[in-house]
Amino acid sequence: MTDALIALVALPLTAALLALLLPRIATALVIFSGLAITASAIALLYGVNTAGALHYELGGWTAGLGIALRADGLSAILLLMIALVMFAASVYASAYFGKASERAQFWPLWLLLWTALNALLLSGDLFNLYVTLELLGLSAVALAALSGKHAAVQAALRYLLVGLLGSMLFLVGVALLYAGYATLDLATLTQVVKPGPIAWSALTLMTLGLLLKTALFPLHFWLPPAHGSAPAPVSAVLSALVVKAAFYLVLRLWLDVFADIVTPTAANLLGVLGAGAVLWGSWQALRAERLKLLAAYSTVAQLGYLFLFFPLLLALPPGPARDVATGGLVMLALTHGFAKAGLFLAIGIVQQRSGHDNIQELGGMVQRLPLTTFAIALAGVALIGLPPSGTFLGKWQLISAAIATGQWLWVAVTAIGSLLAAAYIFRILGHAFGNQPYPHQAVAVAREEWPALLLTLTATLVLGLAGAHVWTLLENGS
Amino acid sequence: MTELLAIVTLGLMFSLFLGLLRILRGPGAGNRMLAAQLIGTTGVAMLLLLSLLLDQYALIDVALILALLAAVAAAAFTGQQRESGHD
Amino acid sequence: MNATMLLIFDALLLASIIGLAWAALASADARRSVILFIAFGLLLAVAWGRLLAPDVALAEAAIGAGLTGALLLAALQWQPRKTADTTNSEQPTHTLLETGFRWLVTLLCAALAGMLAWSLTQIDAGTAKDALANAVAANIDASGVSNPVTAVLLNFRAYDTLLELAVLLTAVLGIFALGPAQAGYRIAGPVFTSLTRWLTPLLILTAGYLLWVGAHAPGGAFQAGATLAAAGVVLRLAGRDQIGLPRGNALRIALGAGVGMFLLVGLALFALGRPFLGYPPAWAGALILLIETAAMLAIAATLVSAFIGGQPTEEKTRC
Amino acid sequence: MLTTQWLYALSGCLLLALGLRSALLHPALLQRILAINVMGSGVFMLLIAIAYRGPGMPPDPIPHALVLTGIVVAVSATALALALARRLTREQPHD
Amino acid sequence: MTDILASLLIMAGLFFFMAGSIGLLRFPDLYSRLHALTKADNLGLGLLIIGLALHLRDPLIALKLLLIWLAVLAAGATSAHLIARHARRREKHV
Repeated sequence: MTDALIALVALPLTAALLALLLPRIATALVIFSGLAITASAIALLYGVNTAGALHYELGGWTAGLGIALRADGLSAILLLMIALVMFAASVYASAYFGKASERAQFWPLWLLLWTALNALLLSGDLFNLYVTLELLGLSAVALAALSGKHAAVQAALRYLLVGLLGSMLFLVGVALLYAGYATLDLATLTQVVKPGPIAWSALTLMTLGLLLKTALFPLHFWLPPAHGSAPAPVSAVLSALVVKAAFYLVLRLWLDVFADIVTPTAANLLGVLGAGAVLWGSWQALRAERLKLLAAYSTVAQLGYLFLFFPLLLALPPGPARDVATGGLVMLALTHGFAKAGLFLAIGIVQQRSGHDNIQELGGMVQRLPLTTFAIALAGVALIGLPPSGTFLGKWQLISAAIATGQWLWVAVTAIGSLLAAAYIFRILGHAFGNQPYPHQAVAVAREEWPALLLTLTATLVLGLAGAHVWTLLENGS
Repeated sequence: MTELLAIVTLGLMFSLFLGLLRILRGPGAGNRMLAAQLIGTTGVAMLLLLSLLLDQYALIDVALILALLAAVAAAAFTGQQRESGHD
Repeated sequence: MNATMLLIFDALLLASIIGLAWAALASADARRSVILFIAFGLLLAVAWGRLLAPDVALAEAAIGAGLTGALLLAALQWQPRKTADTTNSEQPTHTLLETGFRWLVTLLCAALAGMLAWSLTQIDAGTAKDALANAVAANIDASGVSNPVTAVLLNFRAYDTLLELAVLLTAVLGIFALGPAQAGYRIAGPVFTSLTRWLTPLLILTAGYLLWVGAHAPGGAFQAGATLAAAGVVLRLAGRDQIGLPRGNALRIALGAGVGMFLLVGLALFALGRPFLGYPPAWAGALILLIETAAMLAIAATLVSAFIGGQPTEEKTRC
Repeated sequence: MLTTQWLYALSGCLLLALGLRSALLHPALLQRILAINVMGSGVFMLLIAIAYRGPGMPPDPIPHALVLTGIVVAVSATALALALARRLTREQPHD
Repeated sequence: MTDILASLLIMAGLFFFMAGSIGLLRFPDLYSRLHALTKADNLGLGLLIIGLALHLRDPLIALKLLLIWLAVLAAGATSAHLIARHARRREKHV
């Protein structure tokens, strides 16, 4: 059962090395290892569902002296999302990068990013988390700069510096915790940590670092240019997965490790920033001229919703009510992951076919690229939160929890954010469904269109209809 | 003897302080590079003394590395790249 | 008496380190900043030695004083002479708002440092701060090496090191993806050339020594790899294009060697029914040396490639 | 903590603050990269101060190992940042 | 006896270090400062190293110390040469 834990890290890392050494068969390697990773993620989810949280002590050393890998319902669900989104994006990328030389550079970095994502989700050790954060940051930056265009390199450099700043702050927190408690193991720390200056300062520093990485308003300034100028499959996973990995860590720290330390005031602060992100991100998305920038700002907004949950979860007593709300949060994160990845992939198709992604000039797109337009529409359904998308379920829980705890402000924010989302989505669709002749030769490539479509379908239909399983998995896997 | 070593270490630290003034004052990169060179040599001497003072002979290896790499900075500073063909 | 003098020494050393950092970061002139930063790195190596951390001091000496310095000085070659970046203000004049913002940031940084320092005062003397150090000491006999830092890096926390080698690999692949290597250096004069003639073999020898000695004394793959890389940097600075770095496929193998060997050993043990990366105690010493050798080669190849700033072109005019 | 530990730990905090401030405020790219390295050195100094146990006592090896890992990660990141910066200066924005 | 000699050598080493640093600070131009640095600095380290080797009386460490001295000597001479040449080239350009 614990073999899946090893496989999730060892498979992509081995594949990265092989892709580096054997560039000719790299594409086949990626597809093959992608299937194996997905199978491992499913196995892990199954294991967690039947046996509860799993852990594996690397090298056979007890956690503390050594490093432990851990997985529970939350991480297993997210790992499966990572596997599915990465796999779909891999299929897409095999067609997106036309030249063999481009693919030779792309695949090893791509697999290293995959390694980093899996390793981060599985890590049960504070310093190991720092290393995975750096691996994630560096591979994401290298991929974001891959096009070599001036804007992309500039955005990637800023992304790198911000990321390094974030990891440094995280590392200070780790050092402080080691000074105070002489352990790096998360499970041990959860038991021994006591309210006091050490825990507060460490949590503040680490959270600050992670908020930079997850681009919470007003620390989001680096995200739109970086996500907006990367190659499409890279943008997709940056927006859908990479920022969410940092968010996952915030969630872990606040709800698990430091659960006894966090105060409602601090959680309210996160909520306020989340509200700012929802409003500002949605507004900027509405004003964006380019599709990719629109999608990037929408990511800023969608991350904001996730932070609205913090004051609600803290106000609910631990128990079923809180678990139900947590499920809503996970649902929101999952749907956004699938929908945003699909949206970026679809936008990539538009950009490649028409040479630009100006929203004003999309007229008639639906005639030439019906499937792609349909994928964008489906992603829109999920981003707005219309039923039957998973977002609908997530926002439903958000609003219920807000009403139950009497925090009406968040209800208003959610409502305004959803209206703005509807406005920016219909702005795209309004142009795309226009009946002027589409000026570009557009040949649809199945390897590009289907991943986008399947991802958005997952977000709107699968998650919405099979949503109850998410709650069960979270409960069984705790 | 350890007393003497401690005094000399401290003396070296003062001498290094003077070098710091030059590295701050310059003028120009050449002078600063020179002062950096002095700081490196003084660092080597201090590490040797510390290795005895703290009973940590591995610090001699650190001094060795610093000594071996002492010329790298000056070479990288003065070295000039050929006109690049492909840029 | 000695303790007091050491305390004064500490104070002066730290004042120099902080002063250098301050001056390096306050300057607008890139050359000045870089040279001050190199001196800063030299003093850090002394400080690590002073705090009885010779392993770290070795790495700082090799990487900080040697490689990072060379990297930064090479960067000056393409840097605009004076500072010029997104903002091209020679003497920055700030509006009231900007001044306010600068003060706010400064205050926040100070508050952060103050908070950190204050929390340090709250550390319980009673907590078992030696718990992990004792655990290392208790298990060191089973680790295959007697240098505790090497035991932590390559056995107890080997997984960290595996991922760290992956970080190095990622960085160099990212650099390769950005385009061709920097232009080589002009052939150096006779003085420096004659220096390299004996410095290079000596550096290679020292690297081997550090690798070997790492099992029981300060040293190990990183220090050795950085020293080996310094040999490559010296040759490059002397104007050689052939600096022992393999090309094409062989280079890719060298870059991946560290991660590869680590994975190979880890997975082989796993297949044999041991934990992932769990060496049998009888074999631990040998396996660690094997991994370290591969890691040293990978680190050296990576750092030299990073210094060159791109993939060496396959077939160039002079070979 | 010992006086020596205090001295170095506080200096580590100071270096961290200095680096953070310049990383946020310095107009030039190269100095911002240096600033992040200074920050890193501050954290490393804090960790090594924590590991120190006084003269003649063996220090805690774990922070030393962490710092070694941190140094290698820092040099990787610095190299990548410099390569990106070089690429930026090589081609000005007209593509 | 050897310890007294060692102490004297080490103190002499410190003296030359001091002299070198003061020279670096007080001498008027780059070239004279170069001399102050290379002569006094390397001489200082040399005396110090002989003193330490005498004190330790361990041939292996003595060998290592000698190697360090040679390396610093060579590096000092080379760097001085490089920096001087660099400065001269600069002056010609102006």
